[in-house]
Amino acid sequence: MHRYRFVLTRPLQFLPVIFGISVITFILVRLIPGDPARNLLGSRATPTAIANIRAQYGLDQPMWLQYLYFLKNLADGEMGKSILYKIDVLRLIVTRIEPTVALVASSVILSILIAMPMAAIAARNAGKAPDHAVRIVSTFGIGFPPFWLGLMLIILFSVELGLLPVSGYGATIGDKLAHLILPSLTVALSLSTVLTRSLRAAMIESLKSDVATAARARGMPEHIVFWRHVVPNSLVPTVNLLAVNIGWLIGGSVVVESVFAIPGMGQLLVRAIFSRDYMVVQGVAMVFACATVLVNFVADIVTVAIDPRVRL
Amino acid sequence: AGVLTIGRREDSTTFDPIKTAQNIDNWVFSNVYDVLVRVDKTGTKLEPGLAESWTTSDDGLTYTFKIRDARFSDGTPLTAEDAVFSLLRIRDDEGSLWSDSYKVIDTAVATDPRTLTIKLKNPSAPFLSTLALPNASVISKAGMESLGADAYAERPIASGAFIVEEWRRGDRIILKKNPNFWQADRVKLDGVEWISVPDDNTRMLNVEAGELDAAIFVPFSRVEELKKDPNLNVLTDPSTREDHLLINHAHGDLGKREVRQALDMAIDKRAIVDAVTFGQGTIANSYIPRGALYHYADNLQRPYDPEKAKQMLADAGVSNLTLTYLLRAGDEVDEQTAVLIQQQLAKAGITANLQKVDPSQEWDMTVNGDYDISVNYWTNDILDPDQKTTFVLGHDSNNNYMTNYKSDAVKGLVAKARQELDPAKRAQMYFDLQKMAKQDVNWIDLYYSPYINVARKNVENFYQNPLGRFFLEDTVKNQ
Amino acid sequence: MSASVLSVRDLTVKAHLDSGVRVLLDAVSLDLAKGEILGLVGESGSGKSLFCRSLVRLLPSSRLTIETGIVLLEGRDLTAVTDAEMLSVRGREIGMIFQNPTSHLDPVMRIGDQIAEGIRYHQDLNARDARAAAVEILAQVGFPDPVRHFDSYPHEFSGGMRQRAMIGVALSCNPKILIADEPTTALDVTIQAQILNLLMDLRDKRGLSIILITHDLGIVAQTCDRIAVMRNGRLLEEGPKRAILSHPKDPYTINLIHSHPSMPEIGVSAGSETVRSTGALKPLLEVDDLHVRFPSVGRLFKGAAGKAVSAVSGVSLIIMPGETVGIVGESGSGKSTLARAVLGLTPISSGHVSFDGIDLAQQRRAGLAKLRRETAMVFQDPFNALNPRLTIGQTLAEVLTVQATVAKLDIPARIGELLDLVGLDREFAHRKPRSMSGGQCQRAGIARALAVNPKMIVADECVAALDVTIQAQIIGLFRDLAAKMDLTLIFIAHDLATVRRLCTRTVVMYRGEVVEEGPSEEVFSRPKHAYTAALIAAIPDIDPDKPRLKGVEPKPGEPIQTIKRMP
Amino acid sequence: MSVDTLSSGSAGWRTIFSKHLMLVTGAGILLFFVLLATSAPVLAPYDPILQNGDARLQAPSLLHPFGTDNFGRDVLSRVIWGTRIDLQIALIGVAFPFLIGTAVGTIAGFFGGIVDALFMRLVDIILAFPFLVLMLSIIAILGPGLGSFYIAMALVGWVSYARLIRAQMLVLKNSDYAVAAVSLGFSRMRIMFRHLLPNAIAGSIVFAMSDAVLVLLSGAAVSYLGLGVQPPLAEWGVMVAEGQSFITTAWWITLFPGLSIVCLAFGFSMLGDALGERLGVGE
Ligand SMILES: Nc1ncnc2c1ncn2[C@@H]1O[C@H](COP(=O)(O)OP(=O)(O)OP(=O)(O)O)[C@@H](O)[C@H]1O
Ligand SMILES: Nc1ncnc2c1ncn2[C@@H]1O[C@H](COP(=O)(O)OP(=O)(O)OP(=O)(O)O)[C@@H](O)[C@H]1O
Ligand SMILES: [Mg+2]
Ligand SMILES: [Mg+2]
Repeated sequence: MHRYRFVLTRPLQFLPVIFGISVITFILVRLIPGDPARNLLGSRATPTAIANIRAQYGLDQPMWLQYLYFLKNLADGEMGKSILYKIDVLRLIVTRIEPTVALVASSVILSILIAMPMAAIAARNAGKAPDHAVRIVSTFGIGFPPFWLGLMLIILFSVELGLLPVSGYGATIGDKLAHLILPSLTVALSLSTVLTRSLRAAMIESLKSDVATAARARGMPEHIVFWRHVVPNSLVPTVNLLAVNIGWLIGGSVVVESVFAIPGMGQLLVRAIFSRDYMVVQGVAMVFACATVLVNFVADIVTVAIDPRVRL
Repeated sequence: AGVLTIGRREDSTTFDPIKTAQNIDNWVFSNVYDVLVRVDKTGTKLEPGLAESWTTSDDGLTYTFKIRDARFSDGTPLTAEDAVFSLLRIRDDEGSLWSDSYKVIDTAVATDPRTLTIKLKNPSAPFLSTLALPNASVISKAGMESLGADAYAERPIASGAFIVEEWRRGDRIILKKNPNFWQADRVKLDGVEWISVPDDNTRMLNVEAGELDAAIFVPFSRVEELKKDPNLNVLTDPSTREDHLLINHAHGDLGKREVRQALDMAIDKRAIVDAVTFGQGTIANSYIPRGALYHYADNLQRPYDPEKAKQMLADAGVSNLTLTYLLRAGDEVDEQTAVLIQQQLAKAGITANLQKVDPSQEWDMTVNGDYDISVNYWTNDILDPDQKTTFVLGHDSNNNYMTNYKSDAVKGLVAKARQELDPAKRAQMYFDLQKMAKQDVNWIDLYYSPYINVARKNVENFYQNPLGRFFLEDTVKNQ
Repeated sequence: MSASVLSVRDLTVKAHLDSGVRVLLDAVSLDLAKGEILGLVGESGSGKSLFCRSLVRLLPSSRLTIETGIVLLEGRDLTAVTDAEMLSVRGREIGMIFQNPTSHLDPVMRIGDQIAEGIRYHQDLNARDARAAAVEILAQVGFPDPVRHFDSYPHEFSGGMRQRAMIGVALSCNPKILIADEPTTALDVTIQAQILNLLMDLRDKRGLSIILITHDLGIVAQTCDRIAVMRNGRLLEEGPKRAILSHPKDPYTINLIHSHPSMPEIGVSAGSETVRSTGALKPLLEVDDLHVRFPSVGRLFKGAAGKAVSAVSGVSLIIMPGETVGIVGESGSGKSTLARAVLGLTPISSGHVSFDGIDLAQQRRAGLAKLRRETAMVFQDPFNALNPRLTIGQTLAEVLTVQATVAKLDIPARIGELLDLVGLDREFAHRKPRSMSGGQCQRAGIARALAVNPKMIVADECVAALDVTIQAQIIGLFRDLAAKMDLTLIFIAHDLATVRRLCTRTVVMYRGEVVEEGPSEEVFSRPKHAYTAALIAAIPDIDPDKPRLKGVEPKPGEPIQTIKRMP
Repeated sequence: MSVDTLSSGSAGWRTIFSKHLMLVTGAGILLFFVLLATSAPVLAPYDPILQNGDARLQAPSLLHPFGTDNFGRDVLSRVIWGTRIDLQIALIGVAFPFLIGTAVGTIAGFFGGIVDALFMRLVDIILAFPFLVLMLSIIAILGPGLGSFYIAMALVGWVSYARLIRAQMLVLKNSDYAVAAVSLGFSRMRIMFRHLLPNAIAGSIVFAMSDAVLVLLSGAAVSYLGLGVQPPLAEWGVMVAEGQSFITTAWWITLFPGLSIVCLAFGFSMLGDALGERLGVGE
């Protein structure tokens, strides 16, 4: 499978990226004014107690040494101990990964489910009323702040209509799905508009393309032309756009997680930053970075699978 | 019967009582652990906990506790040995955030399985109150040694009303009734779930929609609206929370007492109570909160008088007073207060430049004295006023709670009051301290506010004492 | 002649644009007999493609409408049938193949599936039978290994094979009529011959009727039975090919026939000009054992990465001042690379290039400076060679300013002169490329080259994209300039006839090497190398009675060729 | 004047309008907000930060068309004054990434080789770097406020522009007119900035319009986390975030600034679409 040969070689390119990110996060979090020890102790802090904690977590060591420890830990598959939670960062992250992944995944799926038909309707009626409607909806859809939208959805669907749970994550699969509907809808309402616009443009282009003309010239009815030729040829730019957006979603899930009380990594990260829990910030940043890299990797694979011309 | 679900802002961080100083943890400790000495519902009296009774030697140095016949959640009996282990651990363990408060303990020994004897290094009036801190909860020595501290911190073996059944990090803590609790008959609930819902609005909507039985930290702005909902009870329980405006005495003109007094008069506390707390708070007149031990109700209150304040500033030779107002980001109430105070000060000719920084940094900056004024608050976690007084007036390591306030007379009195064992004399000492502080304007007292929680109508006896503890032993959830 | 399968009467197509209504096809009437090949010729924009597309009602935009006229296909009027009926006409009755197979084949679908798609849809076959039928068709259109090629994607093929695949797709529905819209314009002469042979074979075997659109009269002469000439949306004349070719009536047709490259021109012949070079003169350009290699890209699976593609290997050339040298060779033979290397635009891997005595490898800075001042290049694609944001005047002024050979005040005058020189109106100084035709842009490009006041111009296929008539004008222009200004000209083309008419010396390249070189007359009349002979033989002659050599069939495993995309 | 010319004139105007509908709407909306911003002192009926304890949480009325907030401040006036800040956010939040990205992309794409390789690694890192960590860290380091926000946006945002421009440059630098420019002895600077960049930049300009929307929303998200502009400044994101507590009791506090964000975003999107069609982006 020569076309997929990059699957073997590409991961090597991730290393410098991950390394770069580890350096940047490490320096960045330590540049932030504020002291994790003092933060932990709160208003009852005394100098001895502070010094004690700093020593415990190695915060009194020179920075480069701390970084070496961090690397050494990473090599051992550890990420150090959380100052706030007092447990291993990796263990902590593992408990919080699933909700974020589920949120991102369901949002993306929902967005695609919304964007695909919207774009199809718009593109096949380009310049007519349905197209204008889709364009206006999607131009408006981008502008809503997600926290506001989320709250509105809760008020409508959960409080007034009582159809869906207000917030939280749930324990069983069905329960989780029910809990994910509103948050992923919140994300999807804006993400899908971005996808719709991109897909619509690509489809219109593709509908006018020689490929479509050639298919029509051999007597293919319009739906076959559209679904078998136009759609596959429109996907590549959207796949890449989606990958970039998933990257953003992974790193920016905090607002939706917070509105819907989803116990994910975004919330963990924000609390860690606010309490200067260095190890956790570093750990989460690394995991986010790896996830983003992975998503782009998958997008590359999908691109190659869709378009045989692409070589990576 | 039933499981009570309670929404709160954040999830716990640990179940190891000595390793946290956060209310969010302490409040759940009170459900899970038991302490030797408890604070009662009113938050003004100590009452027996695991210690059935106790005696104090005349010199105030030796305390002897009779340990109750109680058992841990795993069924093993709780002995004086466990109490010793717990106290020495909080004093000596290197991970303990509280060792300073327990350094006063000289020795703690189990003279027999039911008797605990503690010797202090010096007499300490607040000592008993410290034992009521959730951080001094009695932990199972055997349990800790067999599980190890990390595992114990996840699922502790304790002797409180409830057992930690499951902890879904970031989401909820699921507690189940502890059949081995020595007051197990008192507990009506089958279990409790502490659920983290960080967004205030979402948390309230959850209760309105009936998905949560109760929610804590109700924003002031929501009280009126929630009260209108026939399915809900809005509970305002007295607290020891007191909001104040810190003044950095070390910065220029703020060192002058007249200037500080002028500031006090330039601030309209009534307006703050109205606009920020939506009338839920009451104007504060002392650093010791109303309802707390030794609160001095007749303490001086300076009237709001911007003109007079202006005059006083002029008399003190201060013109164009410009102050940096350090503001904690992300706290709605603080921001609202800041906006109000800024406008009020402007009326007295004082310019306040708001500087908003994130909470952790704000904390750092106040400690380092990089501010002129800043709003802060305090809630007591022990009944005795000594802890707060020492921090605020006692010239300890914190520069008098970051204010750099200096008064030798006050300092001396704080130390004396700590060692005075006669309640009446002590009360007088604290009255004097409150008067002196007010006179010097160590800081500006703004308002007291209650704990505001909301519960659905079918929940009864859900209440929080002034020190923050939830008495879920008595809570009932009707179907 | 048998009864016509298709007859068109008074077909009129109008465009309803914002600027008003334009008539694109003006009452065109035509008949197509069974088993006949009809050649449709005419300049670009004359409406050839539009005519064919209106037959199957596939107009390129909703703003174009068929206003009047009828299209009778075996008695049915196609302008009146329903859209659903039209679906069964397209493909099944009338198949189409297009000029640019690269853009008309679905790049993300296997070739076989694209053929099978039509079969399944029109003949209601199941997947397996459709596959078998598709393999059969692939074999028919000349794929050496149809079973394997079924699973290939279009980009894995050379241009010729893609065009075969395109024909296969059109044949898949077993049509009665095939419309071929410039099926070979994008291809090399040798491949072109193969494709045309294939079409004629198919006509013979299947009894197809074919409409062949082209702007090359040579192709028509060699392949068609009848010719129709179009211009400006109107049918100028129509008739049996011999009649039209020997007795054209319309002045346009006459002009068209006379400007065909294979027509021997009377009076002017490049070969008759004496070569001015004498032994005493110093050569202007010396190329010695030049190699240019590119790292191979994107072919990881074939051998180790980093193995180089040798675009030019071991070329030696000497060009004297004032010479006009033609370089010919099939696409991908390294002509452009050689030209760019010579001008210092592509790094050379080994060998020497010296211009006017300065060795580029040794004195790079000085050499390049001299090159930039004294040489200029004219590009193949007239639109892309000009910066679309600048007016022609700005473009020229910039060159003059940077070269600083003309005083600032004299620049406008000089621009005027340059435009005069290339035969453009002076008002073109204020136009942008987008508002100009290809020929006009090409002239502007030449003006830019001349602005440098060069000793040498390298013209890289600068007429390939143009109409025959315009082609002839530009070649005339070059000839004049060479004569007037003592220019040295390197003229690259794959069109041998053009080179023959213009150049005194011809160099033939094949796979990066020079296989033959000599005075043009000699090379063309007595080719020494077999490849040169094949190239020359593949040119379709306008005389229908001069037989063409059969094109060389592609050998399996031959490297995929680069395909030129026409604008 | 005859009826005939009048009607044909208006018909002409109408076709022009409908043809340029998106451009006109987009530009019109933006112009409206710009006017609002510049004439805020004249248009706003009240002082946007003046509190009025007697007029708190009043529903929209003639006196206060958009109602008042919890300090009795006039929401309409705050929305109008907020225009200044939010336009500035959109403008500066896009301008710096645009300039930096364009410069970097031009250089990387033009020179290729090691410069480009280094640049691509940097892009990889920034793309993979969790935006939130960066944003919150920078805000924490420099303190909340517009300055930190702009810096954070610039540090991250340039990547998109650089990628767009670089991709264009890679294509254009091999175009015939670039080669022609080289063969004519033009300097690199001239080729890069006079010949290639103007042809490469259209896509970025269009992207900038949708980026402006993203910037506005990022600003709102930061406000939600409590790290928005310094109070008592009126900024729409902060207004929506702060008004959340009153969403069920005093909907007007959030609705009007929220709608303003949506409208401004709509204007930018429209303009972006129209420019995209005009400049032939994606063809
Ligand atoms: N979508 C369209 N809108 C308006 N005019 C069009 C459109 N498509 C084609 N035309 C016009 O129709 C005329 C005929 O075009 P057509 O493509 O048939 O020319 P052609 O003879 O095939 O030329 P070529 O040899 O370049 O392919 C041209 O003048 C062209 O400008
Ligand atoms: N930049 C490049 N990188 C890799 N290979 C290249 C590059 N440019 C040209 N080649 C290869 O070098 C060979 C010669 O190309 P060149 O463009 O010189 O051919 P040509 O004779 O000008 O063809 P055409 O008639 O199509 O213009 C071809 O195989 C081509 O694929
Ligand atoms: Mg055509
Ligand atoms: Mg070439």
